[in-house]
Amino acid sequence: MTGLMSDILESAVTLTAIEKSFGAVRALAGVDLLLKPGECLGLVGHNGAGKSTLMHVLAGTLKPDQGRLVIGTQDVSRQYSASNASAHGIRCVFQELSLCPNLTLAENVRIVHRALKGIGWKAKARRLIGEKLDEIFPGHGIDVDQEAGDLNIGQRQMAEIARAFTVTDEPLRVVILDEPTSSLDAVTARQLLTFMRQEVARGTSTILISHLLGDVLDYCDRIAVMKDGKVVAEKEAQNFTRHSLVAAMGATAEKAGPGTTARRRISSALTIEATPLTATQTGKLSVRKGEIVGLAGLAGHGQTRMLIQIFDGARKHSAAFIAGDRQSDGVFNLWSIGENVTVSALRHLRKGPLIRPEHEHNMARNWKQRIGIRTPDMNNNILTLSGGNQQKALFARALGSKADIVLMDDPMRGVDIGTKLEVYEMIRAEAEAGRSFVWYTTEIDELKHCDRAYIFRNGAIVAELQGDELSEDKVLHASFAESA
Amino acid sequence: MTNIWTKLRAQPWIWSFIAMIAVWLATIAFTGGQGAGEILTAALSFATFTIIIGLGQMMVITTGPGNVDLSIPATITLAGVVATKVMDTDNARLLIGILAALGASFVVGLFNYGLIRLLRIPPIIATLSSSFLILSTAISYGRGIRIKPPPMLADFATTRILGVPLLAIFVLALSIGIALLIKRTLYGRTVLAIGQNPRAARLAGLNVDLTRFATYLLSALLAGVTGIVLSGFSGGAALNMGEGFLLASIAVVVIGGTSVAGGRANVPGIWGAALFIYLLDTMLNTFGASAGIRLIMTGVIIIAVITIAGGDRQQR
Amino acid sequence: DTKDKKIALSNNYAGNSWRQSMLKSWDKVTKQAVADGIVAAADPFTTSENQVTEQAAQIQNLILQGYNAIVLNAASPDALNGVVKQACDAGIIVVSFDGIVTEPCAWRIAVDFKKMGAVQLDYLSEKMKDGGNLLEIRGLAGVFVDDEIHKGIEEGVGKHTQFKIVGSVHGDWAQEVAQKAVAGILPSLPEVKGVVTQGGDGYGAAQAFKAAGRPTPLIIMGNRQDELAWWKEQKDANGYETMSVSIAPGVSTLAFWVAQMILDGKEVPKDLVVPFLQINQADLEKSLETTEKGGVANVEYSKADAEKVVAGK
Amino acid sequence: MTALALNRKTLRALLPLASLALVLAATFYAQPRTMSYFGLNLMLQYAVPIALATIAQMFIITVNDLDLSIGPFVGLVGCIGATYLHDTPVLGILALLLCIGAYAAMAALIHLRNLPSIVVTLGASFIWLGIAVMILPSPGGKAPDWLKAIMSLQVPLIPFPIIAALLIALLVHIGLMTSSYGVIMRGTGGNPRAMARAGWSELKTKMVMYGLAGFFGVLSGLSLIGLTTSADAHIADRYTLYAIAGVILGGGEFVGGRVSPFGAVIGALTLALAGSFLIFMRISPDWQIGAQGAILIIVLALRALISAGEARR
Ligand SMILES: Nc1ncnc2c1ncn2[C@@H]1O[C@H](COP(=O)(O)OP(=O)(O)OP(=O)(O)O)[C@@H](O)[C@H]1O
Ligand SMILES: Nc1ncnc2c1ncn2[C@@H]1O[C@H](COP(=O)(O)OP(=O)(O)OP(=O)(O)O)[C@@H](O)[C@H]1O
Ligand SMILES: [Mg+2]
Ligand SMILES: [Mg+2]
Repeated sequence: MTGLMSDILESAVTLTAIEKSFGAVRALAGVDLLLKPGECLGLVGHNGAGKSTLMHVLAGTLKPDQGRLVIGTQDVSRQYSASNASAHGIRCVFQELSLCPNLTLAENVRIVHRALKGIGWKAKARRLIGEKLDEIFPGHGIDVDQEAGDLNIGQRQMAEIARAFTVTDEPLRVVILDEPTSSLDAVTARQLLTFMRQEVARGTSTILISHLLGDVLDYCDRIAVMKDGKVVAEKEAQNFTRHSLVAAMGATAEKAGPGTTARRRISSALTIEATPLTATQTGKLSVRKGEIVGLAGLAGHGQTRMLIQIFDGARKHSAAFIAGDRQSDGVFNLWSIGENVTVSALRHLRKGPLIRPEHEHNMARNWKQRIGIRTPDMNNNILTLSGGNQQKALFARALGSKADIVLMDDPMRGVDIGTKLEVYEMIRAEAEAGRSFVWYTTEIDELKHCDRAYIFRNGAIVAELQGDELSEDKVLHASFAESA
Repeated sequence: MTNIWTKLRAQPWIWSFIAMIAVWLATIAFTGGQGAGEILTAALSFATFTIIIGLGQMMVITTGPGNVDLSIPATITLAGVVATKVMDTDNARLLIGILAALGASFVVGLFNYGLIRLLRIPPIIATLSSSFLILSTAISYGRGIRIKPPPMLADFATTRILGVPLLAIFVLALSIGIALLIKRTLYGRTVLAIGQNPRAARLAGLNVDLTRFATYLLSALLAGVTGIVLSGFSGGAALNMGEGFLLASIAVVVIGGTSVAGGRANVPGIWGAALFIYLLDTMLNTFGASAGIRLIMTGVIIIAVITIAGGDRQQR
Repeated sequence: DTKDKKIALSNNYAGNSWRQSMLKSWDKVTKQAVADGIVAAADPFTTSENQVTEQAAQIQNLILQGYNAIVLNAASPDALNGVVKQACDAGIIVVSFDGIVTEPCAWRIAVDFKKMGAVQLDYLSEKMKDGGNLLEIRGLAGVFVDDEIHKGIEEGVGKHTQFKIVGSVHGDWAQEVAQKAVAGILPSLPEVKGVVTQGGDGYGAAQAFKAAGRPTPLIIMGNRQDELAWWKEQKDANGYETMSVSIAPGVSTLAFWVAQMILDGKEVPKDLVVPFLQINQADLEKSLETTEKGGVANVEYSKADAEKVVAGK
Repeated sequence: MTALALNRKTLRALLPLASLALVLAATFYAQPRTMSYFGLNLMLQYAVPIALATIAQMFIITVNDLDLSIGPFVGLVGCIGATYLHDTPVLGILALLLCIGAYAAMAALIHLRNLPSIVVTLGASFIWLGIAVMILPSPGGKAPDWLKAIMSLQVPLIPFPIIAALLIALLVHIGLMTSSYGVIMRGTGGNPRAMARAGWSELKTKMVMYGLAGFFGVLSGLSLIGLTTSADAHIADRYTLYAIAGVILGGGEFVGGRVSPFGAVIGALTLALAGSFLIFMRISPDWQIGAQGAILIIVLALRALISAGEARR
């Protein structure tokens, strides 16, 4: 018996030489990957490396052009579909969430469980999801009879994760988590990862895709690194360091941590001042010219609403918005990448009343280079980009406008580490040049790039922290403490 | 050669033109070649009206799912009635008549958008309701009386240059203008953006409300223009003059390759579709088919065209 | 004695000049009748859409409102029978006219639409002994009046075999639609000698022939003022001859009087026939004079006129 | 926070009922005679077929499509019902089954070729009308007696139309809103991609939904001719728009699979009653058409008033 055969025998899933192309884009260029029972595999790679595509293949929602898929010992390459996958116990939390917004959470559970039918199905579904939510995210505060569309993006993500772990008559063998923490705050993210370890201990295999390398290093058993549609490195997690992981991904090596940069001098000119409308007892927010102001606190406590309030209140065209929920607030599905980038700057690309196409092209080309959007052609449709690259296009849109204030709604969701560093740099440069930023983030690490931060709780500002106070401890403390 | 064909095939409007030519060829094959040119001329004259309102309807439909202007037929009637009554067959009153009719259409657009925006009534119902009110206004103002248009208006609407209706030339200019409006102006881009994702459009700093308002206004004004020239063309305004245009305005837009889900507009397709629909009717009339057969054929051919054309179209 | 009685007009459509004239005639005659104390009320009701269901609902409401008689221009000859029966059962007199209903309990003031088609051919055969090609402009497919007139025309062609219908289009009783359809089919037709119509499409047809550069054939008119004016123009210019035929919108007033008479206890036969209004070359000027600009040639009925019709004179 | 949101939701769900109550109250006030078994029966009879057509439209709207052909389809069913079903019941039933099949086939075409439903159903509307005109070139036919009997059923205490409407709403509510398969159908409207990812065939769902729409269209057509006793190809042309208006009045939304069967039926009843109310108001004939629009606007404006405080989603 060869080594390979023995590997397959003891594996939960084996993918061999998987290839997949979208037109000219070769998303997967012959991927081999193996998942053992009861292990947690970390999958990392730059934006557009092919991680999500590979997971779609595994979940049966995309047919590969080439390659073999073996589940347990059964070769399923021929007849494989989404319902097959779920019958084999493979579940997936997709990067773009897939709840039906018009259905309640309980009803959303029914969709993935064919066994839920007949009289009393609803009570069963309600119990299933409710118990799972309690188990994974104690204190989640989500009502299972709420329509998914009424939840904010973080709650939707929590619900979908919980749904993936519910069990009826089909086995639970593999759970794929594609950037599950992108919209979760630090606390809920921790809850999820802890639960994931428990699940793994019970024998379920999981695949965790994340751009937060710390999480991957800490919580996974093994890590596979993808680059340009191939797996380029695959080792036990303890054999990677943060540094070697970044190097394997092919991103520019991480520079000396941020925060070390000397505090910049900020002009005293006040750009905006605002008070959250939704809360009675609340502090006031103010932003100066050239300042980077963070909004922090647990997800769903009114930060997005604050940003929108500022956006609506701002003078015309003086504010730009970078959505984190790019599906519903960001991209224009039918447009090319170029059109998506230039849309906020159109008024400056005109001669007389008419937009000049050559100016538009120039701008698009310019930003493709500046922000490194991975695409052969900016005239391609925006949806051909990977999630992270779509997000980059939204950055380009906002930074390319002439707005004085840039409002960022947790904008780094799904952006890879290399790009993040570049974007941090760009934000800093823009701030030097006099632009103001208001930055809501669920990653406490990111607050280090801010000059100041406001902590939100229940729609109100409960604390203001200066740059040197922005440590994880202090932020979490402020997020939970009773308001003074 | 094949290269051109692949390029052409990718254009959503090409199918309406192919369908139009096929129908035309079938007609003249039946008549043994007789009247080939005249049929086209007639098609051009009558299709122009559908094209004008089609352009307005297209802009409305492009602003997103659920947006449609059902008040177009009533607005045509109102504008026609107001124009002919104010003009009162007098050339000297031509301008004031046109202004009055366009003014009435402007009010219609204002009213429609008011219902949609202020009362948050879904456009389809808002414009349907307002169409009843508009029609009542036309009835009580015009009393169903048919007044002849002033000679100048009638001449403008019926003159031909080398077999091409003058009106068609104007509408061509109008179409180019609208195409430019969509592709190259902030307003047009905003319409397309709203059609895809209104929230994203707002957050991208585009003026969503003003643009939607302008779009309903544009649709009403174009319907008004149609009312004026149509009453010039057919010798006066009648209360039922807009009746045939409700389904036609929607049909030319969608057959022409504009996305009903919003966000994608197509001007050339409207020409192809308007000519196609007219020639289809002509063909079935020429064949002498009975009313039942004609209706069935109309339906079958519309579905066939969209089936052949629509396969690779991206839909949300 | 009917001075406490209330009569309602149930009308299914108001969107053309004929219906507007009809409503106007009703208004004029019944207002006077109410003022004279002949009846207590005579209210007109129109539905917003030309729909059987809407009219049925309307009639049901009229029943509830306690009218003693309903004068009815029906959207369909059969499909309203259910509700007409309900009205009769509630003791209400129903008099239908123009668009009549077949329910036996109702009165009918019918126009012989078939004959209206046939006379056109009779006239043509007189004018053109050699016959020739004809173009037929029909109304709205699936509607009873269209079918009847068409049958009359077919009968006429059967009788006068020198004529041949070479083209037939549906103009939906809307001038714009008719003009459009004629313009489309014309280029493919051989020479057309005459155009037979259902009323109101004459002017549009003439325009279409002119636009196509074809000689103007003999077009049967439909009593609209613009048609008559055009005819007069042609007559003065080149001696153009034709005839014009349609129903007088004032037939609504006849129906009103019939209803009043029935309420008064008079014996009235269930089926009455009114002649259609025909305008010949000789009457053209007179008719044109009495027709409102942009309206329809009309005859309104007085009580005495109505009594004559009922008596069968 | 959640409680407040739920409250608003209940409020929104109760909105259609509130509009109905308002229109009903206004009608009772304008014409007290309607406040009786007989009055309600008469007033609401014609709401039954509209309610059925509205439910049919609702099924289509549930999967994010729009059916522009339901009106002519109901007309076609009426024509089949008054001819084949009456003369040769077996043939009639077969023809009706074929009609339902045609609807499902339409769904397959729309899905497989990725076509806009608006155009396909627009085309289909011509086909239905054409077939209807061929079956019944002019209005007529006879509704089967059992249909007439059902539609004129006299139930003690509560008028039959109200019972029928409630029954329809309840059945559809159970099927669509509470059954486990209903979830799949609504989910397809909410997020078709997610449904496909969970392994549900969108093709199958759409075919089922269109088939159901066809089935309710058939019920609508049959109940309609049960009332009118005979058919007419154009009998229900306007049902298309009524049905859409009914769904929206009932709180449905065009995209996203948010619909309500009770709302839709109530919406249909409201529409029917609004028409009656106008007739009792005795508006001048010129403005009777406009008043229908005004009523629609007022009823819908209520929604805006109630949801005014609601934050924009
Ligand atoms: N439907 C599609 N059509 C065309 N190209 C696609 C499509 N889906 C993905 N791609 C391309 O395939 C490549 C791999 O994308 P994928 O979404 O798998 O990346 P990823 O590793 O998940 O990136 P991210 O971290 O940004 O989510 C990208 O270049 C992307 O542009
Ligand atoms: N006025 C508004 N216009 C457009 N979108 C809005 C508006 N208010 C909220 N949203 C969006 O609705 C979703 C839910 O809003 P909610 O108010 O629950 O979020 P939030 O409390 O601001 O949460 P978070 O802190 O996670 O941003 C968010 O994704 C937000 O982007
Ligand atoms: Mg991805
Ligand atoms: Mg948020």
